[in-house]
Amino acid sequence: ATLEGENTAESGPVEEREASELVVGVSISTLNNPFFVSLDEGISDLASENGTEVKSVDAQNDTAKQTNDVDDLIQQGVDILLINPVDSSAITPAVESANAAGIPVITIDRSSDGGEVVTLVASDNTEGGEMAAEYIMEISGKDVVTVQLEGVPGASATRERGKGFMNIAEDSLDVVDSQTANFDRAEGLTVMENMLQANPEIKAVFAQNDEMALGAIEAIQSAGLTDSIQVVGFDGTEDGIKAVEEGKLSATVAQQPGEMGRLAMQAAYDYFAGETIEDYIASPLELVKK
Amino acid sequence: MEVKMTGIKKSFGSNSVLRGVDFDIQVGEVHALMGENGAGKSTLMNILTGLHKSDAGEIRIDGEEKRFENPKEAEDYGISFIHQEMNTWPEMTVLENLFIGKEFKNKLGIVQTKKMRALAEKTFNELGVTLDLDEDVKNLSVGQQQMIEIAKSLMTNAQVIIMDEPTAALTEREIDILFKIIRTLTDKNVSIIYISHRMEEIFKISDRITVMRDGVSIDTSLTAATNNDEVVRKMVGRDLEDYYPEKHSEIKDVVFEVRDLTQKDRFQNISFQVKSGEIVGFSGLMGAGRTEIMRSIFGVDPLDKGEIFLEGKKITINNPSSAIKEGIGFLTENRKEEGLILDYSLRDNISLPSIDGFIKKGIIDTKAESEFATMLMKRLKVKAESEFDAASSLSGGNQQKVVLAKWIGIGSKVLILDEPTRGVDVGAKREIYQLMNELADRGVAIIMVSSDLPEILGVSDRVIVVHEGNIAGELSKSEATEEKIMKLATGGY
Amino acid sequence: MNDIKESKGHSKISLGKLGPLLALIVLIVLVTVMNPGFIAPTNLLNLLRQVSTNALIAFGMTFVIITGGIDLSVGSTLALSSALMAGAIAGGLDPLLAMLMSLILGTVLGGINGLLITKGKMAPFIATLATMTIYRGLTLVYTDGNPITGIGDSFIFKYVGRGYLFGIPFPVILMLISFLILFIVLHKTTFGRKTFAIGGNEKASFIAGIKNDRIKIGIYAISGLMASLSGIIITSRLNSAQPTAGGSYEMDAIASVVLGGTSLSGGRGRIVGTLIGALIIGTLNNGMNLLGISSFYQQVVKGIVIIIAVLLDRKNKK
Amino acid sequence: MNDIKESKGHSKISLGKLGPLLALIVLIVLVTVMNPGFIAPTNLLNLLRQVSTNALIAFGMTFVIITGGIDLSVGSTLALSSALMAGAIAGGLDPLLAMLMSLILGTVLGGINGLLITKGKMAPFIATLATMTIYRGLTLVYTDGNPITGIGDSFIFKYVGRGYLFGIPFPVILMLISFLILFIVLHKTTFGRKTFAIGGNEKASFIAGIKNDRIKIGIYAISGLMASLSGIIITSRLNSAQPTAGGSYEMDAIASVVLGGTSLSGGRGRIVGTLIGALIIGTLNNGMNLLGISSFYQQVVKGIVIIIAVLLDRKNKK
Ligand SMILES: Nc1ncnc2c1ncn2[C@@H]1O[C@H](COP(=O)(O)OP(=O)(O)OP(=O)(O)O)[C@@H](O)[C@H]1O
Ligand SMILES: Nc1ncnc2c1ncn2[C@@H]1O[C@H](COP(=O)(O)OP(=O)(O)OP(=O)(O)O)[C@@H](O)[C@H]1O
Ligand SMILES: O[C@@H]1[C@H](O)[C@H](O)CO[C@H]1O
Ligand SMILES: [Mg+2]
Ligand SMILES: [Mg+2]
Repeated sequence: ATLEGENTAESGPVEEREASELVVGVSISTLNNPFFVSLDEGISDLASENGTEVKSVDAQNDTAKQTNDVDDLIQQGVDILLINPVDSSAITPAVESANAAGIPVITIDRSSDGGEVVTLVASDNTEGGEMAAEYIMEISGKDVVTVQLEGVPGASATRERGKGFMNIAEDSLDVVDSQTANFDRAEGLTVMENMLQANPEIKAVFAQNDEMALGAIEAIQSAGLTDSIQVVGFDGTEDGIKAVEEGKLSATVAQQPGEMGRLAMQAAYDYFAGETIEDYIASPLELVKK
Repeated sequence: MEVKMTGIKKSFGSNSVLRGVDFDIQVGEVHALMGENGAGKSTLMNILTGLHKSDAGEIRIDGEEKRFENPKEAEDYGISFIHQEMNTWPEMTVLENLFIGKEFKNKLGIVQTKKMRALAEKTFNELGVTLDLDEDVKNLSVGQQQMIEIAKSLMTNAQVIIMDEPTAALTEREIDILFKIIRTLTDKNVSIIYISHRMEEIFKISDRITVMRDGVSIDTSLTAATNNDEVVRKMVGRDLEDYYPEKHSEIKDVVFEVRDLTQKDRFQNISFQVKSGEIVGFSGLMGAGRTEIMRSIFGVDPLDKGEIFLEGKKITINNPSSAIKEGIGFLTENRKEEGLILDYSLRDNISLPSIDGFIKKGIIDTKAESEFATMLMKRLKVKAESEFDAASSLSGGNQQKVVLAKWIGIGSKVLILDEPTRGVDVGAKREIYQLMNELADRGVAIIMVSSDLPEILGVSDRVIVVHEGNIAGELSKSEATEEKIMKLATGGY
Repeated sequence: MNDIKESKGHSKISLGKLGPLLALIVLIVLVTVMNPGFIAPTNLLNLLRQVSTNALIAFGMTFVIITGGIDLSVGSTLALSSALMAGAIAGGLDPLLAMLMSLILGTVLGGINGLLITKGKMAPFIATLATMTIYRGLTLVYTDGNPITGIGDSFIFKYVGRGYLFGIPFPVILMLISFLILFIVLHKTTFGRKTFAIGGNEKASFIAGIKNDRIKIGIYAISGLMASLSGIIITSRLNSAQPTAGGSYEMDAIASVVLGGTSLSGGRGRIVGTLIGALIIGTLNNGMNLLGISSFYQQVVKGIVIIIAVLLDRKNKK
Repeated sequence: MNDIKESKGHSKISLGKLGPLLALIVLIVLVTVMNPGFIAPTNLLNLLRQVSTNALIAFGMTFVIITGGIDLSVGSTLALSSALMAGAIAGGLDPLLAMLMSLILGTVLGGINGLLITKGKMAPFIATLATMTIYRGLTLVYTDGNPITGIGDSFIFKYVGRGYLFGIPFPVILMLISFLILFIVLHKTTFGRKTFAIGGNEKASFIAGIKNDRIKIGIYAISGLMASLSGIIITSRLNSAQPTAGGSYEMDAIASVVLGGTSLSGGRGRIVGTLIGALIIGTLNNGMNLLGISSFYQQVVKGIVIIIAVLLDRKNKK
């Protein structure tokens, strides 16, 4: 009786490879979200510029499916895996399997709790949450009535952004409600509508991503409260940035998913060029405001 | 085993179905239970076997008071019930059907197919049944399914066997076998409770007759000491004149004709004519293909070949809808499965095939619809409180009249009636015959498929006999006798 | 015997019929007691607007369920027709035409379900499970997983989801109009009568000359049409078409229909019940949010309410 | 007449029975031609391991569907029983005991479905739709929406999802053992007979003395048990219990059962078919990944394959 991923293949010196000979396996948490679509595009853009073959799979936000997907990529003998985990803990065994097969792993956007990874390319979600809370304080003042729209329960982004946000908000904002809208625009709309009914005196909203923020804005607009409520989103998607420019969204903590993808792909090239790689590559966060 | 039921009462909601019934069974007798549709015969038996609970009354078995919690308990005690509505599992095999709920199994709960197969084969031999034990029951004819029900009950070694209309779907030959079996059983001191609407059978097989009317047991007498008319009088509460009413309709031109109808492996080159005002009886053994022919004419099943003419004009029928548009009506042999929507009101049922005729500005004119339904119900003497009663609340005979009302409602020029009186009591039967005559008087051409020979002889102007998918012969009213029909039906010449 | 008459219900008003309404009233009273803000007119209008998108889908689903079928593909139909509409508008098509196109598309997608079920003789569950996957996949292929935006200039298009008529949100008006039309279709026309007949006894209906296949295809087409109408409202409200729109909407729609007293085994049902059912679901969602109940507990409560309502309804009908 | 006999086919091997198997073989050949890597033993074992979790659920679902029911709650049952197990292990309970507890819990959750359906006389669809929501809500409440980790020390626990026995992944072994047991239960015992009987004619079964309610409760309990077993494997493989685990797993399970030739209307079915159905779904998922088909198109293809397979099966049986 043996266990999968038990005996890690010893990591000898990396065999140097040209970008054009590489086959890269990419596992994305979900392509039903523009954020990850950009991330995926960032990877494949840089790959095609360098003639690298990419095999990309979509876990559809299912942790178990992602493990299967990674197995399938391992089966195909890819040279390196770029994994954007659905969940940091659940991805661990898959990373261990890759380790056992001697395939290096780079995680993107979310980390792996276990196994060995070459590097993590991500923005600091906790810091992003803090940035959002601080900005709300800056524009609306201390102790304003604030609500939070949370992402998919359990997702690391939800946890970390919530944690960062509350780090600041606990003492300096009056957070009266926090509900999940599952990173989804339509849910952002209805949840916001209901929150407005329950707390008409709301002055600020932190939405853990732009999709929910855009939904919330529609709710605020139809309640005729556009001028009195500030909304801060997260991600800096195309729609989000446009909304900031139009003055509908106060600000968004912009991640750069495309850049994140490119950074991850670049890290893979660097790895096969024999360079040393940092454990953590920060993808820039930027507060986009008008 | 001796069974004595006294003062049995039972209501379903506000409907009191049994209002004090006395009934007893002696060892080794065949006791016929008679009564109109809805008299409460099946309900009484359901109470005896524990499917329903009585509201009042007492059941004694061999002197001891007894109440079964469920049918299985009654069966284990030696009382077996062959139900009127067949309790089969169409998707399962004959063998599986025979043993459901009482499979032989070993200590591990694994079923022992071999043992069961042996017993089944033995029982089939006794019954003279030749059925593949591995055949799915859905592929069997109604008659064959009925034989399985009988075999099932024989295998339980019951002391009392209740047969609720066991012959409704059997051929003459199968009925003979059944009667022989009943004789051997009674010789072994098994008692039979025999429920049937067929008079001639009752007098052939029973020792005693109990008549029920409106939930009360009217009378019990020795079969030898009574006669047909007396029993009928007790059942319906008045004298019925001739069983088959006189028919005087004028038979005119050919209204309906088919030529060379063929459906591969089912029937071949069927040609016949029906005239205005004429009732043509279709006789034949069970499974001869009569139903199949009628279904194809009506567009339910496709034809491989053949032509259909109505009033001299060739017509094409692709589905029931086009048949109805041409003025053809079809009362199917299975009213519960194909004739009625049981949960729906009488009005909704009656108006269904003509519903497109009740549109006023795109909306159904429900007033006109109700009038239409009540008018037909009156004409057919349907016993019901109102047109809003659910079809399921009517007795079998009345349900059958509702189906007829449907087809009369479309103004049928040709009416196909498949087993129109199956499971219908004497009184209602006669009313249905009268209706058929009335329709014939008004020039409707009627085709009646029936497995009841006396009925075929009593009602038809002309008899067509089908044998294995072919027309074996045609007999005029004056020529037709039971012997001649049977000879044609069995292929003997 | 009484129960049969009642459950069919001609003219007479019966307990069985009132069950869902009573449940709704109890719910409203409960929520109001706990948070009087609930019955503020603005909240009620807000509630109605939220209800409208689910109610529209549930209206179509009512027809489907009365025939004994089910339509799992409504959410995907909504997403696909919305995406193509949004794409067309973004591509310069007149919004009115684009909306019409979306409705036609929804009808066609529903019709495909009907064809699979009738001509293909597939079980409705499995046929619409398959098209649910296919339509969703096509939506993702078409949108490449991105929402479609840049559709927000036309007044008419904005009005559909965000407008008000005499102070009433336009989606609510659309819901009421659709309700009225479908009520008449279901309960007053031969099409409706045939819908019931098929659900009551398919064989008997066929023998009675009803073109079962044609009616069924029509019914699934209606379901698709209502899904696409709901999609137009959602797209207008969100000012964008989401590839994930409508995910698991079938469940809320089915729950609404069943809460309204329509039987999943077919042959029995009322569209008024469905409206009430949708209001129950909507009140639950809105009310629990107002009461600040965490979304995790909300799911638990919603499930329990469904069970209680169905059990009570069963009891009333007994 | 001939064809009818064939579709049932005792001892005789029939086209109808072979339909799903043929579909599977065609699929395997197709994928192999396009990517020979597919039939590499390592990939086949990998494939089987992937299939196992769905297959286990689908085995239980086969019983449910044969009675004419449906179980939408399997995914939530999986999540809830896994979460409680993981919580218990993290809290220091012996992993073996925790797994046992999980299985018992799954059985109980399934049994609750059975109770609602029999004693509550609820339609299976709506009863399990409600418990699907409730069980999921409870999982979220219990986990607070977070995955449960810190369960990874025990060898036995790791072994369940990640171990190998004679080179065969242990989940595959679990799948085969479960298959064998359930095959015998369904096709060789009176419990199985009764399952078919209830699906074929519920009223007649009651009259024949079958305790319909008891059998049905047992069947839903089996379904819950299989879901929790699948959950143990998933939790072990992921080294954590996810609150969202099992989302929409009911759909794949139902699709597997139907692809295997079991009829949604009850009374007919084979568990071998379900195994084949699960393999078809698994081969599709794995094969399309190997072929590098985008996940969007994968959904479209999967839906179309379901339709084709069901249509072909229908045709064979005709
Ligand atoms: N489960 C039930 N619920 C309500 N009413 C019932 C039920 N079973 C029977 N009835 C009613 O009881 C009456 C007697 O029915 P029963 O079946 O006993 O008549 P029957 O004498 O067997 O008639 P038939 O000759 O048509 O078989 C009928 O009016 C029937 O509608
Ligand atoms: N769907 C079917 N598939 C295969 N065989 C069938 C089917 N329906 C009927 N049969 C067979 O076709 C033959 C003709 O049956 P049909 O019902 O037409 O006979 P019938 O003369 O009307 O007798 P009955 O009095 O039983 O109605 C029988 O052998 C029957 O078993
Ligand atoms: O960072 C991403 C994005 O914010 C997305 O909107 C949801 O998932 C998170 O992980
Ligand atoms: Mg009877
Ligand atoms: Mg016949």
